[in-house]
Amino acid sequence: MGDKTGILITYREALKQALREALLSDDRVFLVGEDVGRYGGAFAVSKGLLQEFGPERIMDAPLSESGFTGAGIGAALAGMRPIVEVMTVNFSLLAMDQIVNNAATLLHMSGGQLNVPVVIRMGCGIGRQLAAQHSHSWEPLYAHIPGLIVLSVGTHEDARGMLLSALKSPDPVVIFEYTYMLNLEKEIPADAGAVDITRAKVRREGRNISIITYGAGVYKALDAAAELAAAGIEAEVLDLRVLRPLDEASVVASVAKTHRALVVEEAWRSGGFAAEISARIMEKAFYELDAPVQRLCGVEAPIPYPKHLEDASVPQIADIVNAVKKMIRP
Amino acid sequence: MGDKTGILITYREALKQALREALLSDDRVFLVGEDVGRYGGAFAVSKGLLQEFGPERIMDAPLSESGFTGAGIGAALAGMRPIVEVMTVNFSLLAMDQIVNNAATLLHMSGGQLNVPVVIRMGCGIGRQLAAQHSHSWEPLYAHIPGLIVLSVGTHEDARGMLLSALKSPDPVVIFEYTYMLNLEKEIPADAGAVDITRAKVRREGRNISIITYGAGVYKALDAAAELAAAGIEAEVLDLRVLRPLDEASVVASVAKTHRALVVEEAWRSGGFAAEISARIMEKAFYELDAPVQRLCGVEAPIPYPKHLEDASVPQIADIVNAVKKMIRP
Amino acid sequence: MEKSPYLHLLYQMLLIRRFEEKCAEMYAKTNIRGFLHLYIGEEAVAVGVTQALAGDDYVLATYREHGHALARGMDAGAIMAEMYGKQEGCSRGRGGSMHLFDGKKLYGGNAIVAGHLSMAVGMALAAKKQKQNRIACCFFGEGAAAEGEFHEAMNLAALWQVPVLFVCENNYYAMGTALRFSHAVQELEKKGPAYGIETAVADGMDVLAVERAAREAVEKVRARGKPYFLVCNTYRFRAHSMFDAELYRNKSEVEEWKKRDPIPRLSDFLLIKKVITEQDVQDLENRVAAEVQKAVDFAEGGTWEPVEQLTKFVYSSD
Amino acid sequence: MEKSPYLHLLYQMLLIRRFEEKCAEMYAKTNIRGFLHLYIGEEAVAVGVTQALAGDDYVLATYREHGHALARGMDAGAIMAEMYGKQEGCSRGRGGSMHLFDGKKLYGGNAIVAGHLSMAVGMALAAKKQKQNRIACCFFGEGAAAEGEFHEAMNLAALWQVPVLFVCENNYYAMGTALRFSHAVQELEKKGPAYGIETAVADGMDVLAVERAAREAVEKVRARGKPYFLVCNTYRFRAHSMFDAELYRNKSEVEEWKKRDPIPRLSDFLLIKKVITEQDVQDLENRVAAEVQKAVDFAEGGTWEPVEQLTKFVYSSD
Ligand SMILES: Cc1ncc(C[n+]2csc(CCOP(=O)(O)OP(=O)(O)O)c2C)c(N)n1
Ligand SMILES: Cc1ncc(C[n+]2csc(CCOP(=O)(O)OP(=O)(O)O)c2C)c(N)n1
Ligand SMILES: [Mg+2]
Ligand SMILES: [Mg+2]
Repeated sequence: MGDKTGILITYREALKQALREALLSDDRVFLVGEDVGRYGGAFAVSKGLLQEFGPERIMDAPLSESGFTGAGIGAALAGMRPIVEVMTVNFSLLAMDQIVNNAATLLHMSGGQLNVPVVIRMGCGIGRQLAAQHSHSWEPLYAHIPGLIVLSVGTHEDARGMLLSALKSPDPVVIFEYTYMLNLEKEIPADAGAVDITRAKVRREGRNISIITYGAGVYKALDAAAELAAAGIEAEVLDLRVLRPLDEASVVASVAKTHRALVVEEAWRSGGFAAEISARIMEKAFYELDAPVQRLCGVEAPIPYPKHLEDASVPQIADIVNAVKKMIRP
Repeated sequence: MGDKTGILITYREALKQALREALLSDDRVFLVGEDVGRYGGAFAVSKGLLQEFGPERIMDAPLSESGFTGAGIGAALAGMRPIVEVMTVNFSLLAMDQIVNNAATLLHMSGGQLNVPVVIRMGCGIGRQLAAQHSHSWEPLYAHIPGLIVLSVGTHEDARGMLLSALKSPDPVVIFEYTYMLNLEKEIPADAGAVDITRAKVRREGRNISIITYGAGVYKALDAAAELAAAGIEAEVLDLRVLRPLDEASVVASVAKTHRALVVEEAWRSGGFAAEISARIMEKAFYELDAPVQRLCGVEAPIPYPKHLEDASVPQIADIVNAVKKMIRP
Repeated sequence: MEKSPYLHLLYQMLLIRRFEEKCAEMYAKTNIRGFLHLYIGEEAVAVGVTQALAGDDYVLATYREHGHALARGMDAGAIMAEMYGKQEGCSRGRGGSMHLFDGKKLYGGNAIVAGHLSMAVGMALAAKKQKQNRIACCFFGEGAAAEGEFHEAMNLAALWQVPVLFVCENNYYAMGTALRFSHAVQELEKKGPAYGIETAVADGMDVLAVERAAREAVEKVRARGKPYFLVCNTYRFRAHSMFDAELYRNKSEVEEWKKRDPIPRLSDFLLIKKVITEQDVQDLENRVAAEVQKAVDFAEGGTWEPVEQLTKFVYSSD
Repeated sequence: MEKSPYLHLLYQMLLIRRFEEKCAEMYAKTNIRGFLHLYIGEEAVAVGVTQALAGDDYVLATYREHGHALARGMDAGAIMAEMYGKQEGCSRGRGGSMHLFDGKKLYGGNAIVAGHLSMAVGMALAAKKQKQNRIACCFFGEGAAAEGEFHEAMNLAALWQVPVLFVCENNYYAMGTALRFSHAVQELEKKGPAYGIETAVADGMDVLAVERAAREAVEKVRARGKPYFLVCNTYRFRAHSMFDAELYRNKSEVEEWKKRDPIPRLSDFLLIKKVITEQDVQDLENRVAAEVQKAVDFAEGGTWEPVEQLTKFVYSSD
């Protein structure tokens, strides 16, 4: 049925609509985190929700990431559907013990007795000149942890839909949102809603090479693919979307079609998630490859403040274009 | 000149001798952590040191991993050479913000002004039936962080030597020690001491395949290689030793020689460190490969308590042997 | 004085004691492995507090939780089977001694020190949000109170006004670190007021005192929907775990505390008051012995979870 | 009353005020980017405390640290250049507003709330171990005191008896979270005794009061080699950062606090007492304006660190 007309929406507004819909549709849902209420959310994502839903549903927490994340886990164990906002991934190491040793572990360790349906949202990434302690891309750290479902919100459609699907999961979900994209406007269907959170998605079809990416890499890869098309190279863009459990089949299928792959991410290279993709292709599609898989990742340094150095710290559209060209016409 | 006669020594004793030598040779060195003093160390590694060096050098800390790790970092900034013992890696998430946002970041972020010569030791790994919250192999998490030097103590020689070299580093070093090996006896030279902490090391030469591993995988790989030799397969065993900055050249050199590689680690597979090795070989030695690189990693689940399930959670010698055989004679 | 409630207390403490003595024996025989933390000496705390709780209250404990599991009425056989690692165990054999779970009676068995405090706050918050009459009760050691997690959980509980009872089991040692090396201020009860949380201290070697204090605490928590901090001073008679040479304390200190053993303390009191007879005690011992033996038999007869199920329950859909 | 020390206080506060007003202007012009947290309104705290410190004491502050940097005598040009991101900046331009460093005068500029408290404890510990007469002084907000890191640092400092002065800059808000939503007990000074740390409160809008309290505090820290907790109640007149619509407080509250502005408060006092003249104030304003302009010129004239140096200093050997 739904309304398929497109509406223009910012990434921020899409995130907010999802939050609102979640709060409206399930009494058990509440949002807890630093400054989600009176401040309106560090990035204005939850602005107005306190006024609409009241302080029981939109709970400002003191600075105590471990404490309120643990509380969210406890509330999930006891029948609620908490959305914990760890303002940004930069502060999430303070909550990581809770996420890893409790949320991710309880179901297995209790022999299947205890579900932890908590959703943990974090702003992340680079792009606002916030320097070393505020520009982290730590999706790879969380993607390493069995028991977690790890989502990366690379598009407006997913900004509008991933949270809703995550709240249906009986298991803990960590959602990465990209603060750099908050003001970016894109079109989504007017009736956009919950989305599949088990599969990667081809965002653009192509037959010469697969650009495999997630999060902040998606729109960059699409822009690069458009440029490449002009140069006669048809790049397929695969948005991983779900970093754990990884949708390996979609990766393999794309590579089987294009026979070349470039993996793009903003996280640091060594031990980043691109390595996992490369390794999977090695194992599952080696004989499909016409050339070695290449990675384009964040530079291995704390992110510096000045714009030119920040820009140089992560792959840019031009870097993707160049890397692809090198791989196709060496 | 040194004494090259071999002595039999446990891994524990080798670690302790290194600690003792460090404390004797530099007044700025002190050891701080939970139960390092009066208890004698959770695993008896520092037993007797309090009596020998007194409470100023061997400092028992309360349960407060973030606090005493941060204090170690501060002391390092202010001219000391602290050895921080985070009893086991399982508790290190509580200290991870300090390690990552402070220790690893300060030098770069301050524009080169502030060195952080702290050494952080952690017991880690599986093998004592300690279940989900006490059996973690999180080398991959730390190996992802630029600014850290990350060492994995896979042999007795390194147990005796790595700490001493680490203390000479002007930069923060994280050392992973394997509690499973504490009682294991091996021979090392009587004069064993500081070791190179920049290079991987071939522990056994071979020409048919490279088994690339670190930490708890090293002796297992060597045992597997011995078995394989009996079956006519000459496996080279490369102990990575330094996970960051990675000695890529040694990896490439070994693969260039054997044309096949199996990467073995106990950490969970997805996003583990073996993925990085596979990706590097993909990028730097693709055309050397006679077969795709394979990984043999930990099963992606929290580690269960019973012996048979614990054993099944990580690669065993037989698994390595079988994997190699499959790769060589498919 | 009515007899049966006292006998019940004595029974529960005895059951814990004998059960754990059997665990130590089975550890020596290597039927139990991993870490084993005995509660022997501290029984009065779990038993006393548990009397005050309702069946559907949320209870969370540490890795030293056999006592809490038994006091909460979990089946001794399921616990012993868990320690054997058998799939008939209360956590399918996956948790072992440190991770006893029962979806109704006990939320662990948590082995990261202080990692469960904020979870308890969250469970209490959920009870409040759902307008249930439930409270959460969280046991932890004095060592745990040095962790930042303690500070955050206490502050959150007080700020949010949620019904959680924090029970600090002060046994004066965190592994080998004595209280005076853990806390600048050793009177743990002084920590409550820093968060505006009502606080009381109980003699943790006296089950009647603990029960009294716990009843008052639980009543207040339930009536007011606010947190409460109860410090029980107690002592463990055994080593921290099976890997502990006890270098950090004197035998004489242990012997001194053993004079305050909560079990003879209660039974002697009841005998002197003539509430019970020697025969009652003997009957209890027999009953407990049978129960422990039954638990061992159950564990011995248990089966191993097939290796193929290793990844079952990593996710609910597995 | 001798004139020069008072003029010095006034000068430092004015310099911070005018410097930051210029920063806001430059932010609007996009010469400064990222997060910019202004200290305007709180100047008395950094200036007052700094008077009591020695040149080689270790000082650590938060991301709201321009005031501390200037009060510690760091060059205004190097700070402004840092905010411009130029390699002539005090952190080579890499840190920006939140990460001002000077290997002698200021150990950050730390942007993880409460992440620097335990580092301060460690620096004090090092001073003690090296038998130096140095102390560490650590500034942080009242919001930071809710973090577990605060608890751990306070306890460690008291346990280990190290010379660290904890200065809590209570400006009543942590971003948009008012004190009453951060702390169950809002009198922050009640937190000191929970760790056995001597504690005092100062009017953070009165530089003379802060200086007095700080001198007493520092003297005690240095003489005894023990921690001390100083709470300065103050207020920020501006938004939390440049991304803040200030939805969480009333204009009238801000206006009320502005009446207590530490700068006119001091200058009025000195004028009334006839310690200084209007001309003195004007001279200061002129001097400060010139200094700020010079800083801007220096920043404008600065250069960009070459991209090739992006990985320099990831390790010392780079
Ligand atoms: C976060 C964390 N750090 C360290 C440990 C190792 N450890 C296990 S028990 C323990 C002592 C805890 O003491 P306390 O809280 O007093 O409880 P008790 O064992 O005395 O009952 C330590 C240090 C751990 N399990 N978790
Ligand atoms: C660990 C951590 N959590 C959250 C943030 C985001 N944040 C930055 S400043 C701030 C408020 C801090 O308040 P307070 O400690 O009172 O200092 P103030 O800004 O008022 O000076 C928050 C929540 C952060 N930087 N670090
Ligand atoms: Mg204890
Ligand atoms: Mg504040």
